[in-house]
Amino acid sequence: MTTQPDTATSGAAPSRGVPTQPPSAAPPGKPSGFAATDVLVNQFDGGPDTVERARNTPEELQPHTELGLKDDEYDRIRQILGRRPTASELAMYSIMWSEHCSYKSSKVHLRQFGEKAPKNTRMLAGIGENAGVVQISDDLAVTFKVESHNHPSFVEPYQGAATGVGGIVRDILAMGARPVAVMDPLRFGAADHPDTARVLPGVVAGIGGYGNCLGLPNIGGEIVFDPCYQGNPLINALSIGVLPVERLQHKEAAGLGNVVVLLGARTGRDGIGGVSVLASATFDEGAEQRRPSVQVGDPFMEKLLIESCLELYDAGLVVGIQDLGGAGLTCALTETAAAAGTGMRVWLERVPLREPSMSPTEILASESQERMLLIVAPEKLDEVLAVAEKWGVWATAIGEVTPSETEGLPGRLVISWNDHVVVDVPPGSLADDGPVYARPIREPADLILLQADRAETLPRPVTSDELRETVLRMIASPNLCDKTWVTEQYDRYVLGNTVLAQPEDAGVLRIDERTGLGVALSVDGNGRYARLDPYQGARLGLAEAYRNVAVTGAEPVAVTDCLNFGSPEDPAVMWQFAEAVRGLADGCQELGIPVTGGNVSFYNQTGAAAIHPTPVVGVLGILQDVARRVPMGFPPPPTADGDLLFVLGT
Amino acid sequence: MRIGVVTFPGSLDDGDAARAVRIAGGEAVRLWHGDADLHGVDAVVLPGGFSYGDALRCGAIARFAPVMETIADAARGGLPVLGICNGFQILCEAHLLPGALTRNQHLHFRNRDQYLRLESTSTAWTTSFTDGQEILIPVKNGEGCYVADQRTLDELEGEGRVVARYVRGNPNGSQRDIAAITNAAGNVVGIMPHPEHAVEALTGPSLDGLGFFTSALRHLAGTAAGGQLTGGAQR
Amino acid sequence: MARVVVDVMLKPEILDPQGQAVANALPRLGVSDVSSVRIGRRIEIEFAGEPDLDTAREIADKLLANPVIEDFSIRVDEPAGDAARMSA
Amino acid sequence: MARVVVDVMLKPEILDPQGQAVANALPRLGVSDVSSVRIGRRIEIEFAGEPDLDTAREIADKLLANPVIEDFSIRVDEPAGDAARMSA
Ligand SMILES: Nc1ncnc2c1ncn2[C@@H]1O[C@H](COP(=O)(O)OP(=O)(O)O)[C@@H](O)[C@H]1O
Repeated sequence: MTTQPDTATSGAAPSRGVPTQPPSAAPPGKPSGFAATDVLVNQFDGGPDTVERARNTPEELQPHTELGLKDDEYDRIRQILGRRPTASELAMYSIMWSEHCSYKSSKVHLRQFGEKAPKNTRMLAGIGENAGVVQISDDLAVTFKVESHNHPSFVEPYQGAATGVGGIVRDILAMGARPVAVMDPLRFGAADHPDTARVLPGVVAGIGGYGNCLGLPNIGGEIVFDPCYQGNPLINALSIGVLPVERLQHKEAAGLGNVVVLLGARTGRDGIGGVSVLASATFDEGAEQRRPSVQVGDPFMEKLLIESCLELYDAGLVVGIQDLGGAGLTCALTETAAAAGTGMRVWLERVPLREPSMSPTEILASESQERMLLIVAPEKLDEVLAVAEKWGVWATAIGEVTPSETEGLPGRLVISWNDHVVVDVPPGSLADDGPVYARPIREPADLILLQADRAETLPRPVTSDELRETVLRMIASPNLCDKTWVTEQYDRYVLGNTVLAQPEDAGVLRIDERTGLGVALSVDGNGRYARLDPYQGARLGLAEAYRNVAVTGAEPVAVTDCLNFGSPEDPAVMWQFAEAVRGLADGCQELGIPVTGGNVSFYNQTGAAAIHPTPVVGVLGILQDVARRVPMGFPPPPTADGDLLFVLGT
Repeated sequence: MRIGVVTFPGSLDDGDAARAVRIAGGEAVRLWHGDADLHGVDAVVLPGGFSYGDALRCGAIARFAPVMETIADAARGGLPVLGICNGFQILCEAHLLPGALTRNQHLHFRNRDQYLRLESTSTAWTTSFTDGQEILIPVKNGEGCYVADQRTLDELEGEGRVVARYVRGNPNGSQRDIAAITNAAGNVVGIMPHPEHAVEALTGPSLDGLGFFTSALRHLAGTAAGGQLTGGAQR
Repeated sequence: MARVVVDVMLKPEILDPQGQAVANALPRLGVSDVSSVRIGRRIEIEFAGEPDLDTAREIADKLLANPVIEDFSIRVDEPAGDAARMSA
Repeated sequence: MARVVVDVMLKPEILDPQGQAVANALPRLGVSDVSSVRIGRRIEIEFAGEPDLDTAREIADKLLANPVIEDFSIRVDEPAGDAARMSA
């Protein structure tokens, strides 16, 4: 059940029913160069580790520690399954229970966003979905979210940043929206450090390369330099999309007998071990060996994926949809099944591969980009394949939805590979029932000293020469100077709805050409404030983004955030995190706008030195008539002749 | 008047070109790369973007799309065709215009508001302008550096086929500051900057881009009434 | 000719969207027996004096190839033999 | 290996800003005896059956090279000999 886009230009008829996977005689998986992959590629007697084999060899030693699972976590897996996990299952648990996917350290704190959220009737989807969705008129909604791609971008700046944009755009797409813009809050080490000269141009070219090729205007972002980010730059990416309210999509794999379809690029050995290792481990040594785990993006394929998904939504052909991001098929299969409470049966040999020798574990763990998972009613399958064919993307039926319970037992996710059953698990155990930690927190020991070193003690410029020198030094400083070198590399015009972009305080987009309805967006954060006081620092980031949106004339209505911190296993970092979340939740409560979604990025550190706690906050506002937006510059004379200037506030 | 806007896989400014046609007072007809039928349009715009991901060279693969074969024939027969950015690259790859567009000399993608000077106002797409008029429209490309051999360049200049030049700075290193050229008949125009992004006060740096689309409508009205295209050589 | 040629190709496991797009276009040219196309870079380094493989290797390693996703090979250029250079 | 290699280089009279940029960066690596760097494309075409030079030449001529700015050369791939392929 595969459409093979053998050529995008020819009108070749879809070739259906062609199995794309070579038969079981495939050569054993060859190591992809990443050490932990060798652990993942677990082959026995020419075949994979099966459920049956796991039952028969209960005492076999498994490399759970190497995969990042603690002893008690491993014991819990054995308890859940009533046996040892297979190699594939072990890989799946290690991925889904990683910090990045399970939010095991942050969950207990993030709850405040829901608990303190003001009453809100605009929010159509919130925390827990791929991205929050906010209704902005009777018939239109927007969805927006900011995410991190910090570690991959340090290893391979161009591809890391590019796939960061690609990933967040798929989140937006998965909600039923057409992505309409991107923003990029960035943090680098010292501007004059040689490694910044490697990382920054690559990151900027990658964000531009992917976003420009996708046809998404870049309407704002941040570029901040600070030595604390030297070994660990922050590459956050935000995307916003627009949807008719009734096109809102869900990830539930509902409907017994519905078909599970993999749409988009073929699967290769990209980023295997990426999520669990890159995003959830300290990033100091071994960077060399991890390199092959970077993903490479293809924005052209993503553009085709966007167009085909939108056509599928509009034709009502999709029951459920989920993007494939950090944890690839593992995450998409378990989350769609768990969300619906159903079971699922998947035949892995049907997955179209770039490299035929991939093992089932590798297929499940691959982070190949530009893929989506669809749940489709069987009678709609042909239409779905035809749309994919039209746009020249692969579409393959790889499985089906099975009962939510049989004989009193909850549904199972059963995955086979050439007649070997390699996975048989309750999907919820992977997606929802991961470990949750209330990590110890302790105020950083140096904080009192740091706070005692007050700005008032700094020398002040007094003479006019000193003042002049100070002003010149400030405007020449990398954090304040002109950012045109970066922003000129981004297309801000494409789609024809950009009303304000760089260097304005907020990006403003026209959403509806007929009514003039528009939105404003700003992302802000200040790691130095947050280092001094994470509670106030987070509130200040929120206040700044809120103000930037408000000054355009928009009414701020919703928040997204990316929380960039050091290791959660360090009580001082965990304290910073807890304080920042409390500050952001309190701030949102005071301002009366909800957090609709976001992302946590831990383990941002070089050796033992954590970055400044860096909560990045995005605020969305609505302009009923976008023509009335207020730009930041003074209108040129003579229009402005005689205008009065006021300072508002304290 | 019906102006077709082609969508290739990877076209990005196709919706914007269609909007510009509408704002200028024309009817925009969306054409699909895989459909060789032009559906009776009176003119065609090849929009900006990254057709086929700009694999190999920009425009190299789009040239072989079924719709392009029809357009190439029709263009040789006088159909007004405007190639914007990627569309310009496609026209060069299809040998409907001479020369080639190569990597920007500074090696970066560059997006800025750019001044141009109109130098040929007798093409199908530029009659709304006055000779020597300076306009401001966005430029945004990574491979917009126009190159051709000296003989071709001299020929373009000699025949008045340089349609527009960059002024107050050359954003990509194009030879002789060339921003737009036309074929000998004046019906096919390729332009690197984006007139379709300067058609509304709210979203563009000016309304200067509108002239390209109103020119085509005027030209079509003229030819419908029996008028003839004078071509670049008459300048 | 004191010339060293460096060929830089994506590692075999890395996605090559360019090659893929070209391969997909071939049927339009009437070509059906091509199974794959990979696109890399060919770099010609001209030395003032003797061609210096070690220097060339260092240049390739530091400037020309991205070791994260690419491999390179390097050789002194042999004068064009069978391979016809065509000025198309 | 049924593989044909097509090398596409900019014509000598066409400016190559990328090659220029690499050449300009060399002194910082301490390299001073390089007189020029040119960057082109290397395309590997894998045939399902026998490598077909004529087909490859046609592909190169129509698609892989733009005759306005580029020349190409074409050959059946000989297995790597002296040229060491380095997995950097
Ligand atoms: N800092 C945060 N603030 C609010 N919501 C968050 C935050 N971090 C994560 N979330 C929410 O938790 C859910 C899971 O996040 P994530 O794993 O990033 O989503 P995805 O599955 O798209 O990768 C999402 O709905 C996200 O919006």
